[in-house]
Amino acid sequence: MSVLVDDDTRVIVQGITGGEGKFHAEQMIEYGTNVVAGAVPGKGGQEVDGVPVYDTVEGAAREEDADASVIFVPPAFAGDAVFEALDAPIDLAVAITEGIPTQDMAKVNKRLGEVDTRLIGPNCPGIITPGEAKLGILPGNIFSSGNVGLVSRSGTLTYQVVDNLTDRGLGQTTAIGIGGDPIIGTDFVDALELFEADEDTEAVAMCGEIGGEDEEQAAKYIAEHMDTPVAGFIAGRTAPPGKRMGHAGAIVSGSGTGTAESKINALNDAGVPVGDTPEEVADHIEDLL
Amino acid sequence: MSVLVDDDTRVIVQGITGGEGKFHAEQMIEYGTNVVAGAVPGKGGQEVDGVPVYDTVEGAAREEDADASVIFVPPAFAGDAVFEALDAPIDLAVAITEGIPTQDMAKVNKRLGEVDTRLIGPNCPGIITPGEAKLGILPGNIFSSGNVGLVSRSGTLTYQVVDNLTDRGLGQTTAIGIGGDPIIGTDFVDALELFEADEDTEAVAMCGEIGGEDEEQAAKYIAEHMDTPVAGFIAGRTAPPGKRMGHAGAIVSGSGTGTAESKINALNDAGVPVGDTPEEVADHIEDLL
Amino acid sequence: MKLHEYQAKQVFADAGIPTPAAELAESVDEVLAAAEDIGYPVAVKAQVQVGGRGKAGGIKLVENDDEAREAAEDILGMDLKGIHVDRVLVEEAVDFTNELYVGVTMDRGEGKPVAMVSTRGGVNIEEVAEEDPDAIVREHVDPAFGMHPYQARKAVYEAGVDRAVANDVASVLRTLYQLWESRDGSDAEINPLMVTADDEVIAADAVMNIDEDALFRQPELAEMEDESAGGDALEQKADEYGFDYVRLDGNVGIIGNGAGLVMTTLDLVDHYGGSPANFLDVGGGAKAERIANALDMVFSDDNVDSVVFNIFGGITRGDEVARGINEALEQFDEIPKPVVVRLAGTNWEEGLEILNEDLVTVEQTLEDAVQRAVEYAEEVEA
Amino acid sequence: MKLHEYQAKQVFADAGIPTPAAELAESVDEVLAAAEDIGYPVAVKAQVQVGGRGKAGGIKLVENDDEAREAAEDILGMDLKGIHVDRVLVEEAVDFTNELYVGVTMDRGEGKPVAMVSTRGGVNIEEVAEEDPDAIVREHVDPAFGMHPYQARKAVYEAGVDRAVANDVASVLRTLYQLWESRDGSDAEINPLMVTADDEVIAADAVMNIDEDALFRQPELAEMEDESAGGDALEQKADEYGFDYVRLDGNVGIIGNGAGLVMTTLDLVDHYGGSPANFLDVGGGAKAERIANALDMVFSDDNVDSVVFNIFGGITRGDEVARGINEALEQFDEIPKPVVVRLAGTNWEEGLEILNEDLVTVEQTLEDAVQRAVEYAEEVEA
Repeated sequence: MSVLVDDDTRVIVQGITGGEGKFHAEQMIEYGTNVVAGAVPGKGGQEVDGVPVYDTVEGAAREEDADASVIFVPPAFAGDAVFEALDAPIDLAVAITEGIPTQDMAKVNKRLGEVDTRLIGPNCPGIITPGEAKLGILPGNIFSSGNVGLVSRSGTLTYQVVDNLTDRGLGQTTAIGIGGDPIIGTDFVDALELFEADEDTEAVAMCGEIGGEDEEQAAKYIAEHMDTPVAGFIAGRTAPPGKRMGHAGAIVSGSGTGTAESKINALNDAGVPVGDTPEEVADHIEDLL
Repeated sequence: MSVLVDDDTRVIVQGITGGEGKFHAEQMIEYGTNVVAGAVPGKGGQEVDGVPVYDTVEGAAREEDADASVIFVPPAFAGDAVFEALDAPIDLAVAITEGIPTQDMAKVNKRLGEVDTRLIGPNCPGIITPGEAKLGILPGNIFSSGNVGLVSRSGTLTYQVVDNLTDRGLGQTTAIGIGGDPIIGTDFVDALELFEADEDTEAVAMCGEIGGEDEEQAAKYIAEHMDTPVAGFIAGRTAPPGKRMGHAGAIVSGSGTGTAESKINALNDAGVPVGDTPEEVADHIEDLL
Repeated sequence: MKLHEYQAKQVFADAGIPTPAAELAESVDEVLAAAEDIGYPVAVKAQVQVGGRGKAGGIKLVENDDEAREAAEDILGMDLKGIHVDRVLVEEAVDFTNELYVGVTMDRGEGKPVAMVSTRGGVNIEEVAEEDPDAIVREHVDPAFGMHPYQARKAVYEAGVDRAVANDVASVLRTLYQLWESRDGSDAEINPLMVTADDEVIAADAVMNIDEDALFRQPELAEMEDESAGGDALEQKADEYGFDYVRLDGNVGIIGNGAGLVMTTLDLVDHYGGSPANFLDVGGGAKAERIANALDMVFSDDNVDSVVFNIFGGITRGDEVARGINEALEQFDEIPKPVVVRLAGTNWEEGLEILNEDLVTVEQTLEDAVQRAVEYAEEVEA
Repeated sequence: MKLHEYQAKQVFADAGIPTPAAELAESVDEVLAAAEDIGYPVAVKAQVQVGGRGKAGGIKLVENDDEAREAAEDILGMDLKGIHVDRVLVEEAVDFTNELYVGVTMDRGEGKPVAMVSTRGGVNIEEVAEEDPDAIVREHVDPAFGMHPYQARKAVYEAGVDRAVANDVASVLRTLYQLWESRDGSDAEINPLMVTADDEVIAADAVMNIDEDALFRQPELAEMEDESAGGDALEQKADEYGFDYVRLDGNVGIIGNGAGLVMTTLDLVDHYGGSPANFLDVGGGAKAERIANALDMVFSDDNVDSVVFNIFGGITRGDEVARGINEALEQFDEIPKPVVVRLAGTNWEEGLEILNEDLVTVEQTLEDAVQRAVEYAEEVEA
């Protein structure tokens, strides 16, 4: 079992004719993902690695009966691409693009409240169900199938934690990179809900970072609604206030909200052990299983 | 019984310090309507005829526990006033104002899909439950209490039909003027649904006119969902295509949609007798009771 | 309010939509000078707001000065479906390989804007809509978000527009939507949007109708309305008075309060065998002077043989109406056309007391009043 | 990206928000000339982007030429919290009876914009938010519709703004929202918005921060960024290279790929008793040259005693990283600062094969690499 994606998921790649889109479409196909179409305005009728390209997401979804879309579109056009995916409609949109203007995402966020499509990202590595499907840019080879769910605001930190897990034989049901932007489609609570409902997920590793209050809300959700045990990690303990640490969302505000301390305390209060190092997260997960 | 308004309805008047707002607030109070507040930006703290005025609709609704608002605000500001009422929130907003730009109403229409507030109008005479409450500009004295529901796109035509009904002792449960604009909050189908659900309404008089397809949709609804009998009237049989007959919404398009003929046929097909004169509508209602 | 072709094209061009080189001309000499500037061949196009200008001889393609002079002489001053032509647009003739249609309007059934694209441009689009509705692709727009770029592309691709110009057409459509929105359009249309041999797109005609109710916030466009005056003299006068007025073909003049009631009065005139001369709604709460103006207007229509006054007072008061009728009629030695009055609603009794029954015929019911007015008109005609 | 006060005020004034008369000056003479133009009293305000300018002596109110000269001499050239002052704004001193606060920002928790109004302007608003949250009225805005006029009024009335200026304040707030939206603001603030004795409102300070990710569509504002250059030289250099870089106080230089992983590396340095000198994220898919640039940058920071390189390859390839490290280090006769490298993920084995192990220390795990770098730094300091 898994959440959101598996080997039945029929995937569109938006931006499949671009450098990044083409490269990762190939990687996804190689991993076994069922990539059924590309969508690029003006490129309808072409093929990329045997995948038919359509001018519109709606056309791709209709003709190829797709249910998910991965978005590799430059930031200036990515907000529009997400809207196109939401309105196609499809069930799941995964926006990899980094650097989408925040006001574009606020509009997307409004639209998300009106449709049934789930959005993951933007500015995220994507989602993978090991051995079945990956939608995004995660390096498939470090993942292994198992019973640990993983949700993270970060890309490479995710890989680090997965590496630590896989090293000691702790495979994953599904790993979700929710992204490092201030406004994202799927947040920790959404992802934790999915793992809680998944029969095969027996523990969840959650990698947060400074900025916002998502982790605090997740802690509340865990305390109130989760039976599945969770172990956590929070990056950015040493980040000074007012400085954006790479991710647009990773910033401790001048008024002191969004600190690692607040998040770690909230998680601890919810009974979630938080590792000081990625290695320790794997330790905790091992203990919880 | 009645629909939407009765003597418990607690009413705000938006624009109560303006000429029209003040005049009709007095008329409403005189009729027995429970007018509990006015709302006019910058006039908070004043009183009009003993009614306290607030700066915001939200303040008026909160402090006076109001559940409805009647809007007498000039067209340039009326769209904003309707938004303010929808967001207050209150249960029922009645917009009397004529001449609100259509694009403002399209935005209001979008918002109506997101809130629970019902809007009547704009460009309408309002709603009256004889002997209990009137919200709007209808002349109270021609109405009488009874078991006929009335819904109309027009103001004075409504009075004409009510006069014909009242003349022969056919009183009304509630009369709703839905307004003559192209985009309105409550349409025929909405009003018919309310009357169908009202135990005391034993027949409905429906006054339509040329333009749009509301009457055709109403005919469909009547055929499929109504047990309560309906009699109809359609104004504008002699209107030439392409000319706007007073109401912004009363226009037969160049392509011929919105004709009286189409509406009359649709109603007849749904088993609704349509009068050639207002007098004949009263005849039909008498027959149906 | 309708903009003239030349006005709409200016608005479109200012927003970045490609339009042909063109100049407005009001005399034969100006036409020749404009053609000189632009270079032959040019089209000479009557600037009047009627459909089917081309078929009616209001558009001519000319190759040289002689043809231009002849066309200018023919078109300037001609009467096109009842409208006098006093201006022509002299416009670069565009060679095209394809004619598209793009438009934006309000879909009142959905209560939201709709953008339309068709590859069957250059012909009456309402006929296309009737015969082959699928030939027009419709994309509804959420008015809160405005038109997303993907929506313009989607409509264009779905309509089957050639991929070589699809992006440009999508861009024109999006600009057209933004104009329609920002300028409070009721309809905005380009038909045809021409595609040239080297894959340029160009707006060969332009329609932009403005929501009358929004003119208060479109001062620049409201100004154009004055410029574009023309048409029926009585309708212009009604505009000045602020009446909702429509002139019709019949001989029974009709005055009332409220659009629905006036329409009903028209219908009843027809029902009882008469023929309505006009729709005139004095609106709510009319005072005596306004009533007198209305009567004055209807009298000044030569087609009118009798007048029916139908007032159901809500905020309009019967006594004010009666006073206005007296005022208007007392100025005549002889009443020019018989007037039938029916008063109901607020203060109808006071009204009837005031009304000078030597000058008008009073009836109690709508039906009786209309029948009487029809009879009077028949008597005049007989 | 933060605009300077004078830039933000210009943007606000262009949109119709009242601001005091003001001129920018870069020398004592210019200050005197500006004061002459404006008329005493004026304020001389350092144009540097640090909080608490006033307390730090960066703002002075002057009544005459002598005072102006003294203030200009004091402020121009001063070092304000580490930033050199090379420009001052000379501004009309406004007499006020009241100081308000208005602001617009993105509420990331709600994922929508929020407008704020408070009657407690003129002080640190974050302190007000902490001590007395109810003193700030918050009105969320639907980004699809924008801010409705009634929302601005509602916020202003709820905040208890005096009715005499409420309409003007609401209008300023709405303009501020529209600016924030149209100019891709992240934060826009007026603190204080002064109210004068004759009920005028005037923006006495102005904050406008722009979403960096949206600068591509704000060319006019992007231009201002170049103008407003200043601050840390290394952070400017990082900007040129396109690195996400933050300078810190410690002595262990840190380079990695991906924000979360680099933050984690910082945290581990701290965890193992060291002190991070910087945050440097090379981003995804970095090529050799980019890696060399990163190393070059960190070396040029005098505080750095050792460097830890932590790459977990996804789209970044270990062999490219190794090539870049070799490139950067092979130019030195002697490696300036010890470098510890940890490679994992895509092509890590190829990377380690390529890597010149004479020049760097290789560790297999993140934890080991960080510990080793901390040890090196301690040795240098010892």
